Amino acid sequence: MSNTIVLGVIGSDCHAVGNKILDHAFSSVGFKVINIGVLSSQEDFINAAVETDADAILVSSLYGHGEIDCRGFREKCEEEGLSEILLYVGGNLVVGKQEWKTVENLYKKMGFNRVYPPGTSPAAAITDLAQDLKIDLSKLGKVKVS
Amino acid sequence: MSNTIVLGVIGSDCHAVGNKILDHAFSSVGFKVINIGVLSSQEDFINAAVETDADAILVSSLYGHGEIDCRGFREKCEEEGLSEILLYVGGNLVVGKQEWKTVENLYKKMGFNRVYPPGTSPAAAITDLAQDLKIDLSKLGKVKVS
Amino acid sequence: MMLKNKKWSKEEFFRVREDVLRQWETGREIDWDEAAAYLKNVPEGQNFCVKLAAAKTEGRTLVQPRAGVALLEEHIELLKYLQDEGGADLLPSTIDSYTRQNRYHECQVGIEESIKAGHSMLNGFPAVNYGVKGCRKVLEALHLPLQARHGTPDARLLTEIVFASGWTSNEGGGISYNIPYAKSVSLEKSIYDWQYCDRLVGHYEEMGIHINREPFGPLTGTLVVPCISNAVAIIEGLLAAEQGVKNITLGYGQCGNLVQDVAAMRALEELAGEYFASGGYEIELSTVFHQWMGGFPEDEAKAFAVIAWGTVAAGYAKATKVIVKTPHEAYGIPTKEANAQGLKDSKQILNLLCDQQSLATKEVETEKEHIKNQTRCIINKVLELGEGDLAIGVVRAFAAGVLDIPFAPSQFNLGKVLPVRDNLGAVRILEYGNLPGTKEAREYENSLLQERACYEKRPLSFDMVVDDIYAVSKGTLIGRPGRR
Amino acid sequence: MMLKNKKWSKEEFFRVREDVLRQWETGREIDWDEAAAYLKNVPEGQNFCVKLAAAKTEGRTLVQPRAGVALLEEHIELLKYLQDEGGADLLPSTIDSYTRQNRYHECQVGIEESIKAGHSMLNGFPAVNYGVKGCRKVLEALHLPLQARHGTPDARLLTEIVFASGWTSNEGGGISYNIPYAKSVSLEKSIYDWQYCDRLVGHYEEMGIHINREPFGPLTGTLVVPCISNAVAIIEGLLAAEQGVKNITLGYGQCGNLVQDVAAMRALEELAGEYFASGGYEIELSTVFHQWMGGFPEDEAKAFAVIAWGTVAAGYAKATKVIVKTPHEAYGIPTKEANAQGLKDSKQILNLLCDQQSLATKEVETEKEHIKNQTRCIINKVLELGEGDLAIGVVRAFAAGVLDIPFAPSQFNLGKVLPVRDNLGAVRILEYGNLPGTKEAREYENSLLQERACYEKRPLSFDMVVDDIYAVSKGTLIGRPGRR
Ligand code: B12
Ligand code: B12
Repeated sequence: MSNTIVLGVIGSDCHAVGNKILDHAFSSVGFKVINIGVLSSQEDFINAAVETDADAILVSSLYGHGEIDCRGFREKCEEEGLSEILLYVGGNLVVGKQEWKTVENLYKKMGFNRVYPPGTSPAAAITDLAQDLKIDLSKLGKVKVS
Repeated sequence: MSNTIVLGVIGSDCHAVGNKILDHAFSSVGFKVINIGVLSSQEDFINAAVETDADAILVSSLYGHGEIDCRGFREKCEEEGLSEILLYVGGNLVVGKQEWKTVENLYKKMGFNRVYPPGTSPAAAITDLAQDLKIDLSKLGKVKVS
Repeated sequence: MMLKNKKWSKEEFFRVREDVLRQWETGREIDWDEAAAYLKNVPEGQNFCVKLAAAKTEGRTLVQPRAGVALLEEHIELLKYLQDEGGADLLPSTIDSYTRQNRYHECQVGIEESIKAGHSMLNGFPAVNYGVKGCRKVLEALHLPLQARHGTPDARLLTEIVFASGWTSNEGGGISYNIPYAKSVSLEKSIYDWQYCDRLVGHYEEMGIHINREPFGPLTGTLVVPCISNAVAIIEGLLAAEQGVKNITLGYGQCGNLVQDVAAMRALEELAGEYFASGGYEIELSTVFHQWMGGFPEDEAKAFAVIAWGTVAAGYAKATKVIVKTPHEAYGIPTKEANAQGLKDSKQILNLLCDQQSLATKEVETEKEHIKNQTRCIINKVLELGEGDLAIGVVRAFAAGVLDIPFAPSQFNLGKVLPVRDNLGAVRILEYGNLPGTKEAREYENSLLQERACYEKRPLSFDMVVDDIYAVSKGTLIGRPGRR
Repeated sequence: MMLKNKKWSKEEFFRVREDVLRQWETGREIDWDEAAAYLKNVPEGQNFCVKLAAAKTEGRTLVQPRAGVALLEEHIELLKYLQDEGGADLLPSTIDSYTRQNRYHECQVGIEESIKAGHSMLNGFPAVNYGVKGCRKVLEALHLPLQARHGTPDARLLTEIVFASGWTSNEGGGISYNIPYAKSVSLEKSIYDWQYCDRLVGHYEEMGIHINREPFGPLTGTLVVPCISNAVAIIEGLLAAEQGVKNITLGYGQCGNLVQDVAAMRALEELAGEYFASGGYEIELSTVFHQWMGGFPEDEAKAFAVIAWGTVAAGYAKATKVIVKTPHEAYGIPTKEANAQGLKDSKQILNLLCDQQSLATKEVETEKEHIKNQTRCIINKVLELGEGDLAIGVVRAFAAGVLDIPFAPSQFNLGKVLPVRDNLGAVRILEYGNLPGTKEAREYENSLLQERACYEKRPLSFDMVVDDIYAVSKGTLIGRPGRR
């Protein structure tokens, strides 16, 4: 367990604000955050995860093309030997305002372990990740989740 | 043909503004308007129509109780010998925002010849009335319908 | 009955009370001591006066909806929704129109029809028919203060019932719940009956129970010039104060021009303070701003804008509370969802605005002084006509057209005053009728109206007034010819 | 390529042009003379410059939506709806993000997937893939002027195509469409490429064809301090002017404090006028105000309020046009209905406001001078770094952090500047990084921030910045701890 996560915004997506805040939030509770930033390809994510032996990849997609950009992500991870890695995705994951259940299923089918709707607070994701990785947050030894 | 209409607001309804404007509009094209004002009962309308030999009764109901207040109006007209009289009704005819077709049918069934939704302009009703009474508006000899 | 502006004696009050409680069967349920005991136990958080005072101290503007339906359970559900989902700060129970006309039999029909129809056939909550038992159920299901909002010339039984049920505020007044709401009720009668309602508050105050009173500011809601509505509001405040009311919220309905609206609210508060002080009344004063009370646009997005613009004015006016409209306004009684939307739209605007700079412009100052002067002219003339007695003055003033409310249905209203907007959208007086006022003020307003006539290249006329009545519902403030 | 702020020669332009038109197959459809002839025949009513000039003369604020979908017919239907039902004054075509990154193959995938899915899978209209034929179809189906709105560092082919299609305005600039939109595109490259786009306008102008250009004012849309966005807007205006652009709309994204927003817009217009004049450029200048560009509330009623509040500021700022958000903003690309609702909400506010008094307060004057001074410091430092050459100055200024856009993703942005709101909600600078500025201005801003720290009883910190980023979406302007 490396307590390392890879963070980034996928595809041609330039939305940087949420990414900076997620970085800040995960770092401040003690995760090691490898932030590859906006406009990142599947390969960028996977390379970073392989290099750093990451436990999880957190993909953001805000701009609507997530559905196209995320296809085959899980398969590509497996090809690169990341068969155990947790995949989270969040943001505005489709074009337009769609039924959340449909959107969630879409990404679950693509192999994402958790899928987050618009307006998710970092705290929610931190709690989930700690649970999925069976980490005791207080042992990571940083500030409290707010 | 007396070119006379009875105008008023039915029931416990005090909405006076539309009534004043309808009075102004119908008068200014040459109708003789008997305005019995707000808070008028079915009897008030009918008495005024009998007394003045009116061609039509224009009922307003804005406040939502129109459905209760207007019941039996046509029957009462017939009892009083007003079997030919035109009955128009308009305003906010039911409680709440309901499907217009349903509302229209409700009042048509009660025997109203024409039923008007919220936001009807006086001009529309004037044109209808002229048509129903086969009146040539220009012969009434007043200002133009605006 | 001999009307005068004098605190009723205990004897007179309790003598009249016997008749009042016999007006409908639920009146018999009311027990004086039990009611007082119940009121004393209403939690602080459900006391109107407490909540208003806190808001005033914090400089916040509270939001309050209008809401009422025929059936008890549905009514409770509605108010709960507005409290929990809508984020209301204060709750109403809007009373149906049969109750307002004391037609309790028809209410009963409405209740039964509503049960049959499966939805409310009444435009409000028939509180008298439900009586103290029902009204307490409403209060106890909620955790916010509750107010009766109606439009009832004779509200004595209603008032007895709602206070005995722990509702801590009552809207209305002998002028504001008569002239815009009735056709043939005399002012002698309605003022007298409202003295009763206010005296009841006075009695409770004497027992240490705090109840808020709110004259209905907007009157007909249709181009009411600020000096007229402010004069009525202050007069009703004074009449209430004389009967022992201590906590008063004075109201004003948005005209639409921000400078005028902010000025009017400041004028109202300042002038009321002066008159209360000179009358020797110690009053805890707060203010209420009503979002646009005239015809609304049918389109919901546009209705949201009208609501928002009203809230902007309420915010800048630093009103203690704002009464909120809904996107369904043009159509009918709103669903609970639409009602909550009006609250949310309003609250968001207030939250964006509340920390910002106030509107400190010369124009606001000038307008405020103008409104104060005009209002003083009216009130002082009313006092003069009453030979020092305000209640008698009011009756005579309406007869003489010294008080005259535009577009009101009452036969006791002269109806000669005609308002119209000036070229900046402020509501001015086109026809003064017999309204008092200084020559300078009239010349000033007239010059403003001439500007509009010039700009629109048409004479000032009733057509212009009609255009202004429709304007907001058609998407503009001023009824310009040929404007989208 | 040797970047300098100098009008391109015909030779250089046409040499580069050959490559540009080869970037994607649709480039080959463009014929210089035929395009010019087509543009000359665009009806006056569809020319952006004409419509803006008329609005400026009348003192009106026009409304313009954002809108774009993947499929041509659907896109036309959408724009028609916004024109006919929404009442838009100006139309956009918002371009999808693959096009913005010049990934036309992926656009093709997006188009095909959209056909399969039966709804748009792209976040905009892939204009390059549709080429001149498709883009002209869009124009010809409408009767309003059309503008390309995107976020494309290298927009040369896109620009060629949309102009040849009779679209008479193009949004963007070498800074504003790079730093907030890209990660690793150098400023040398993006400024150079945008010189091309502007030179194209210049050529058309020389042929008597008027085309409007609009630098993208709001940048990252997230707590961008007015002096920074105004500096970038004016610089991009100057760079465009040098290439022969004659009709420029400078923009600004709402910060939320009305005084600051109105002051910023006035400062922008006045200062731009000064710099254009001293550069010897004769420019027809107009302004655009962007409603809140940061995170929106999810609740639609609250979103309506944010839209309305933005429009209030646009109205008081007397912007020539306002770019409108929608009640779906927090979720995703709006439906055409939601988009029209944003327009209607906005238009209603403008119509209520347009005839009223302007916001003539001392605070606005003070703030305006403050913004102008800060902006001048930045622009003059950029010129100094460029040794008189503005384009070179920009590149060096970003490297040095003299220009620094909060929260931008570009690696060429230093990212040291950190903004935060003061106690009245105005956006101020917490961390200056290497931003130039006078000692007085800093002390002034710092004292304002200390007020907030005191009021909130907590230190100024990144947590406060984060709270401010979330604030509007959570229903307030300032991110106070514990506020609903
Ligand atoms: C102003 C107003 C008031 C004022 C009225 C002052 C007065 N005395 O006139 C005050 C504040 C006093 C008031 C009180 C109440 N009101 Co009110 N009021 C309005 C409001 C905002 C505007 C009405 C208006 O003047 N419009 C301008 C005129 C010119 O238009 P109009 O009245 O619609 O009339 C025109 C057309 O409808 C048409 N028309 C009307 N009748 C007829 C008839 C015929 C035959 C034809 C052809 C055409 C026609 O022509 C008229 C002229 O153009 C409306 C909502 C709205 N429309 O935005 C609510 C509204 C009518 N009120 C309403 C209610 C419920 C009340 C109250 C019961 C309080 C409450 N529960 O909220 C009380 C009523 C008390 C009573 N006993 O009647 C509801 C009715 C609800 C429903 N039907 O479901 C409305 C729709 C608001 C709402 N959405 O809740 N109100
Ligand atoms: C600011 C903004 C911009 C700025 C971005 C500046 C920058 N470089 O960052 C600018 C103006 C440049 C911009 C551009 C565009 N934008 Co934009 N933008 C926004 C806006 C208003 C706010 C985004 C934001 O910063 N929010 C604040 C942060 C803190 O929240 P966040 O980004 O949502 O992230 C949080 C959560 O979502 C969550 N989260 C995010 N990712 C993940 C991942 C995981 C695993 C987890 C657990 C949680 C999580 O945690 C984050 C922190 O709290 C949103 C709408 C909105 N939300 O109100 C639109 C929005 C995202 N943009 C949108 C679009 C389409 C675009 C454009 C294509 C232009 C257009 N067509 O309108 C371009 C994109 C260009 C490109 N190549 O990407 C759309 C997306 C549509 C869709 N999905 O259907 C939105 C939703 C607006 C809309 N309704 O149309 N945008």
